[in-house]
Amino acid sequence: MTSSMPRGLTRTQIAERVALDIPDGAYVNLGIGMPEIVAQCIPDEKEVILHTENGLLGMGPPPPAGEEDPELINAGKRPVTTVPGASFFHHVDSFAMIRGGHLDICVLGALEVAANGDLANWSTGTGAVPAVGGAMDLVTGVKAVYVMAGHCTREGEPKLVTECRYPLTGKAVVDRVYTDLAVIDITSQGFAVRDLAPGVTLSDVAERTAAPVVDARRGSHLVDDTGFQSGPSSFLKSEAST
Amino acid sequence: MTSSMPRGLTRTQIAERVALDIPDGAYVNLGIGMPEIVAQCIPDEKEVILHTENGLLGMGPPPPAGEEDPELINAGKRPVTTVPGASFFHHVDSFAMIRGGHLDICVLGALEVAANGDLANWSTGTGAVPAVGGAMDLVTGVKAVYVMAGHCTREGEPKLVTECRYPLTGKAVVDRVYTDLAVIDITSQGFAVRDLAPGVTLSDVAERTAAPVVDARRGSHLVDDTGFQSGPSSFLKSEAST
Amino acid sequence: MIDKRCADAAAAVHDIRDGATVMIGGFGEAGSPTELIDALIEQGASELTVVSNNAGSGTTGLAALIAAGRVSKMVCSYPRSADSEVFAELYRAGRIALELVPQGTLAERIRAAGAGIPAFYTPTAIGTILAQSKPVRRFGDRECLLEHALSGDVALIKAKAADRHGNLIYNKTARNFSPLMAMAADTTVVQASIVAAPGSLDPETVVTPGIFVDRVVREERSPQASSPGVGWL
Amino acid sequence: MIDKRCADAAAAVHDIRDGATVMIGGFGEAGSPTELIDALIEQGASELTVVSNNAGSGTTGLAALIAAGRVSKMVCSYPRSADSEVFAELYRAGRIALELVPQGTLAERIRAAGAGIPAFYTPTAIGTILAQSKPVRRFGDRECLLEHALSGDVALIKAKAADRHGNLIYNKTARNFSPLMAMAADTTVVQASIVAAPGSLDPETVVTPGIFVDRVVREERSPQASSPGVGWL
Repeated sequence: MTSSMPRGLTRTQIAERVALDIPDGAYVNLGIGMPEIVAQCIPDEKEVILHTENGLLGMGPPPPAGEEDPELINAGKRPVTTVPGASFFHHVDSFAMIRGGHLDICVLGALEVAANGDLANWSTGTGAVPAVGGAMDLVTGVKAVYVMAGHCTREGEPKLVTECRYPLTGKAVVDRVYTDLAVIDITSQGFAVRDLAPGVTLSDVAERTAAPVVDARRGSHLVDDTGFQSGPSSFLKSEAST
Repeated sequence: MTSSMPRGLTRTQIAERVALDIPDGAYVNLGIGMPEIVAQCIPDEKEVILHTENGLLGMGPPPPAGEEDPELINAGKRPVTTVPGASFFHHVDSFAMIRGGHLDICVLGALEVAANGDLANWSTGTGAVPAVGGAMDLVTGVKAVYVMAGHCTREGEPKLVTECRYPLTGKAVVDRVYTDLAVIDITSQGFAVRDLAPGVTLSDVAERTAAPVVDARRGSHLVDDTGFQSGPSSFLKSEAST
Repeated sequence: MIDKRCADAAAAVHDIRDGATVMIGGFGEAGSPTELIDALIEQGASELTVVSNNAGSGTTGLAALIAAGRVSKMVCSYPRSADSEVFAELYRAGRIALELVPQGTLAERIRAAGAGIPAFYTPTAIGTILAQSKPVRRFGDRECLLEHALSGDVALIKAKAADRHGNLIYNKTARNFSPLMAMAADTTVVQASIVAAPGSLDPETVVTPGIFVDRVVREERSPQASSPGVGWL
Repeated sequence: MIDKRCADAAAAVHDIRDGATVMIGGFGEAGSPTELIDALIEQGASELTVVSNNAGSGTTGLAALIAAGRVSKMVCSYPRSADSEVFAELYRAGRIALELVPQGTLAERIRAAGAGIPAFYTPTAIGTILAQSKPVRRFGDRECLLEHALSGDVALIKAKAADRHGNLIYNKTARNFSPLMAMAADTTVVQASIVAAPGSLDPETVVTPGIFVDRVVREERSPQASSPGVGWL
């Protein structure tokens, strides 16, 4: 706990925070980029099965240098390994897992998240070549959609907004957002702050969010607004029903 | 060749006649009942791959007594074997072969065939329990639909009719009919006799068919109307484009 | 830790409710999960809708479930059998409903439920009495029916081998509908001849990945079982 | 006798016509049929519509086909690549068309073509710009898009092993779109590291049954090839 200026969490710390909320036994898809770090943060005592949409359930960590197999890769096209109990399958079976509602959680990056759960994460709408990949399938099919992103862009623009300006990946699809500053649920009341990073205050978050935020921290009326409100264990308990 | 009363072909002889028309390399589904006999009539010099819709491509002959495997059966639920190059798959992949137009030929039984190719072969419309199995999928999806049936019912009623009275399996789906009396194509002109069983005349066929028949035998205007008009080899040649 | 193994078939089917839709794998005898069906009979759930290719044969398995009066509706392609009158008698007496579905459409509808496809078009059954009341749309020169996904509350299936993750392989033509039903049911229960450690099954040859499976029971009556256990269920 | 083996890649792709729709397996490099693509470049067909998850990377394979100006349209989910500007430059110059399809919808559309499904409904892409001009229908509480089957004149795919019937197995995540494309194309051409006798592949573990395959070429550049053959294509 520090009372200095809010620095927020590092990328790895955000990934650790996400990993805390993934229950034992979950089937999880991690998006390309920052969400990939989550794989390394899942504690040994949890058995979490990672899915990669290019046809593997039971993805393991990257192989040692020199042991890469160009035909054993993840959706980001990086070399991976398999864990015992893994299985390979073709693309339509892989997306049946996604689209048929069989995956418990996906963790995706974001350009913008709106207060109603709209997500924009595939196109800036500018001259760049558009590329959607499996993002629209994931947000539509997976039971819980988590976003992991910097709270603001590098230019300091809020990514949490009232309405997305970029082309949507899906409407009202996001369940929760993990940023360097906070864990924020999408609720019928909009952005609901569920947890704060150490040293970050609710007003730090509110100032950096382009939409109203409500305080939904466990027992938030009893304690001050710095630091994690609830220990990982109680937080996890509430996840069991996800 | 005999000039006595038309006896027509035995079931096995009809099956042999069907087998003559199946080209080397064909993928074939044989319906339950009489069509199953065709499997035994395919000459060794042809490699024909038999499909059974319960999940096997490369079906071989029944096993010797005592070697039956209750989990290796055909669509008629009788024990079968596999040939080298066989593969097992689940039902939706099996019916993708049928419905996706990948099978070359299916041979089915019939209650009635109409002159426009309508087929009724799954229900008599009476009190019996209705059971359709894969018949509607086969007639809709397979490239060439052959019917193999007695020319008349046991009561002497023609099975080849102007319009089916029984519930349809499919509309305008039959390509050719093999009976004890003749080989008959479904054409824009209706039933077109392409071949006659030994000792059977065109008028024998016409008398036992409840719709007009036309004579489409190769060189039929040059020869009398008894016996096979064309040798198997020329017949087969015309099959190459099927 | 992921461990989908159940102590026995009774435990694996204990929570099937009256009125549930139960998908039952198998094509005739091949792939029929008879131990799970026996446990379901013992468990007592009634007013079931059963989705299965056939409607039972002989007097055991699905035929016994039907004979016990537990099934109010069958969804199947071929409810006729040479060696059983169980379904036929109830059907003729108007005491069991039947939704007759072409076999390929049945398989595709089950898969659709598992794959998140609410409905699809097919030319199968166009122009037949099984097309009655279904929406028709033309694609190119073909008329097609709109067919809806078919899901289940529970699937009861049989596998050759499973691991504690629920990865499955099957035996020959016993595979049939089981991989599809595993995808389409809220809860998938498997009876397996062999229950092996994760890693025992080659990842290249797993047919049903564990994500589609919820409960695994080792067969009591399989050849692998010790003889005292046979038939005690 | 069924023998789908071709002498070489050139023979296997000789009849691909200008304007053809060519499905190309692979997810990035994994499963990319590079020898068949090289043969197609050599063969010269142009104005191609290519269906593939990506639009090439680096300067070889699909990127080379695109760079050679042979592709007038790409149908894919992810045409962006860190290490290639080939597609991007042509796209920005308006010299290549792009139909962008969500990856799961792309896979499902290809499968639909192979399975005789002319169209299906999916909630994927509802409310996005990729839904524009597509019919919408509500199922329960979900709006869905009507998506059409996507077929090919030719599929070029890579397998680990084949037999002369065309039965195939794949290697790890190199499987990806290839089994679907094999079902969806009029002519399916396979490059395989190993070409084995029928019966060499376990019937339980064949991934693509031979019925979906038309031509098989043994890889020249695979580890199994003798070194003199490497790279001569």
